[in-house]
Amino acid sequence: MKFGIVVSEGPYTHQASDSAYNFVKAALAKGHEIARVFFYHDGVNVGTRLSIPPQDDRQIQKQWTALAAEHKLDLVICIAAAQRRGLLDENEATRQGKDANNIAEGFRISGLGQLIEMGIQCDRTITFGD
Amino acid sequence: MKFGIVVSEGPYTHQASDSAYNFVKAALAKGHEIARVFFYHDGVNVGTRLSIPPQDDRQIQKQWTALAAEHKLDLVICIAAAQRRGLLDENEATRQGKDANNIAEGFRISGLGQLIEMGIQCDRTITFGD
Amino acid sequence: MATLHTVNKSPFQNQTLISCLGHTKAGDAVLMFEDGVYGATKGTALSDAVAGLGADVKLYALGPDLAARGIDAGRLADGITLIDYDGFVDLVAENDRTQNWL
Amino acid sequence: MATLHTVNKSPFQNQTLISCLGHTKAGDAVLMFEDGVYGATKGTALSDAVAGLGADVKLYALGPDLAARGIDAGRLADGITLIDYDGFVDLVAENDRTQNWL
Amino acid sequence: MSEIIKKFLYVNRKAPYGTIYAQESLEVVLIGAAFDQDVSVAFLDDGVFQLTKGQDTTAAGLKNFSPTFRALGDYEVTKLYVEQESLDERGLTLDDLQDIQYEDEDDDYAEKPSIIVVSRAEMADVMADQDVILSF
Amino acid sequence: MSEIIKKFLYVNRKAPYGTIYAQESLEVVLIGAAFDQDVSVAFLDDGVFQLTKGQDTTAAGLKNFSPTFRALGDYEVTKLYVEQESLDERGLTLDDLQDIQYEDEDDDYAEKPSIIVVSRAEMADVMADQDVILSF
Repeated sequence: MKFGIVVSEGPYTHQASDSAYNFVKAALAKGHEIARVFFYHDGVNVGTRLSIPPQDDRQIQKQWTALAAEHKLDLVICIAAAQRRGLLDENEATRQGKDANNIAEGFRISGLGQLIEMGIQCDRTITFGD
Repeated sequence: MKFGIVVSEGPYTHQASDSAYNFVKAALAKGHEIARVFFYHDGVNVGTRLSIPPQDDRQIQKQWTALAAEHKLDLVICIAAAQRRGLLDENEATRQGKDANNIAEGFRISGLGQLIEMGIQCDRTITFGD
Repeated sequence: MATLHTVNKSPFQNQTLISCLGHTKAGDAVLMFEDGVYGATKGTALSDAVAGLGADVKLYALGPDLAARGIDAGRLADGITLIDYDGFVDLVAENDRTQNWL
Repeated sequence: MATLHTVNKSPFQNQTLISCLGHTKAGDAVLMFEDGVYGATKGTALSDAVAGLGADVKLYALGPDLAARGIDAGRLADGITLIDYDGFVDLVAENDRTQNWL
Repeated sequence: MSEIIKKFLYVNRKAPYGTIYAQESLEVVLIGAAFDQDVSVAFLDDGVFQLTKGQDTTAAGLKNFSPTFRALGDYEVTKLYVEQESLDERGLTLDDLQDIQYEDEDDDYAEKPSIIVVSRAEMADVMADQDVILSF
Repeated sequence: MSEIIKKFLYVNRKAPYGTIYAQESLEVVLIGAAFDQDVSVAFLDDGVFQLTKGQDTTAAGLKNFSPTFRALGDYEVTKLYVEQESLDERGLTLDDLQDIQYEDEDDDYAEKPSIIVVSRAEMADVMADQDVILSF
């Protein structure tokens, strides 16, 4: 079955991104397809490569980046939510005149239309938030 | 009277940083001293210079940077909370081997001790959070 | 030696206002602001509880947050004092400590 | 045509579980996870309300989140089924839609 | 843009301004309108506060997004379900909410109300009749 | 580090793991211990869940910070006020909480319990007796 996942809270602050990660791993192990993971609201902060969690804690961004590489996951960060919160890729930074970017490998920035499209194309849509 | 302010939620997502800003402005106008504003939890995200809010919305980071310049405010971002969330200054980025930093002008990164010190030295401590 | 308590969450969604009012002392002040201002309106399912628990404290609501939410002064419950940010600052200064119920 | 409802907030702090249970249909499933698992324990001030409102739905609690919070299976209320993430995935697949109560 | 027509429900249960969910939910509804799906929007619990009239955010220094609700009709988002019990508990009536209308192109563009007040049981029926539910 | 001795109270009202507040509160308490102030920590409402024993975060993939509570005595944080009514509402007793002790240097280093169970009214008294209250 084809699943679409929404993550709508930031890493560490809420458990949402951990629960989504565990769910996605279990769904993949059962042979389901994860068509997309869409990061909205503070969820966009999962995709910063600048975070430095304590070494004895889980590394949330790296977990997602590795899982995406292994299973060719489409990790999409909402552009409108990302701009408000200061999450940029190189193109956006250049276009907006910002001197740095912070997106992590395996994530891409795109529009809210990708969320609706995911809902249309997936058999199930599940949101992890607060 | 000497006030210490804690901001513990991120900009736009919660009203906390707006309320703190309005409170600080009103306190300064009444002649009180704002000894420090300490950003903790997701509050550290107020201090990113990479955010691009919609043009018709308030510009929260710029508001704080301007107010700090005008009144010589000490805006302190907690280093432990900032590392988890990917908020870095140039020194931290270099030290941690990160290729970018994102702290805004007028903010500085320091330890949790600055929060306790603020509580000791101020007549009143007020937290804006969720 | 009184305390200013602040509450910023809707009491219809969250237990914080009720917990706060259960821990106040006579003479304390309670300020409702942000989504907490919904606790200051009359004719709701919670109005009686707020009036009862808050009987020996001074209740305040922040005007700018009421206005943002479209609550006009006529809908405030009896005994609630409307203040602005200047009044908020004064409450902090006048009371010996502030307890923010998050 | 049944719905899987998920609740991730403590019912002692937040009204979400009560609202969810007030909007279920007979045959629906309700999964309590994250801080929502506190709603699955017995002998609390809310146990009767949860049991009453959830009478015609199937109630589940997520084991990994119970373990994280130190709640052993002996404290689960009657009628609650313990599942892991595999079971969570199955519930999503078996029900026609998922409604996440945030 | 798509040949599949699904029933989408956007669920709003949180008050405006204290947190951003109400505003960013509205942004999803507006974008989603371009996809020609069968869209409904639900307001229950504190979500009914989003629709109150007379919102003035000047003194609080926030962005007032409430006028956008009145534009939903132009995007063919015309079914705004509001729960009666949620209004009652909060001391609100329909008169406290904005007057939100749409032009019915099947009825000579007559102006009709977009807000549909439903009971809690009816809201449960609306929810159970969807393909995709997005919650905010 | 400071000549002023103030009464600091850290108030914990939220459950662990669902949100980070409990963990980052504990980090403040540990740092604050170096400042030689008069420290108390309050656990009420869902905050009492922070102290439950037997927490095992392996399957959830989270960091278990609950053992740190048992180290508070080494930092001379020895007054952990827990509200009885909050325990009762949640079906908990003192037996469900970790056994947290400190060595009393004024009593030949005898081991004594750090948890002090108080009524709601007594908790209000503790709160009203502070100089600085930090809430999480």
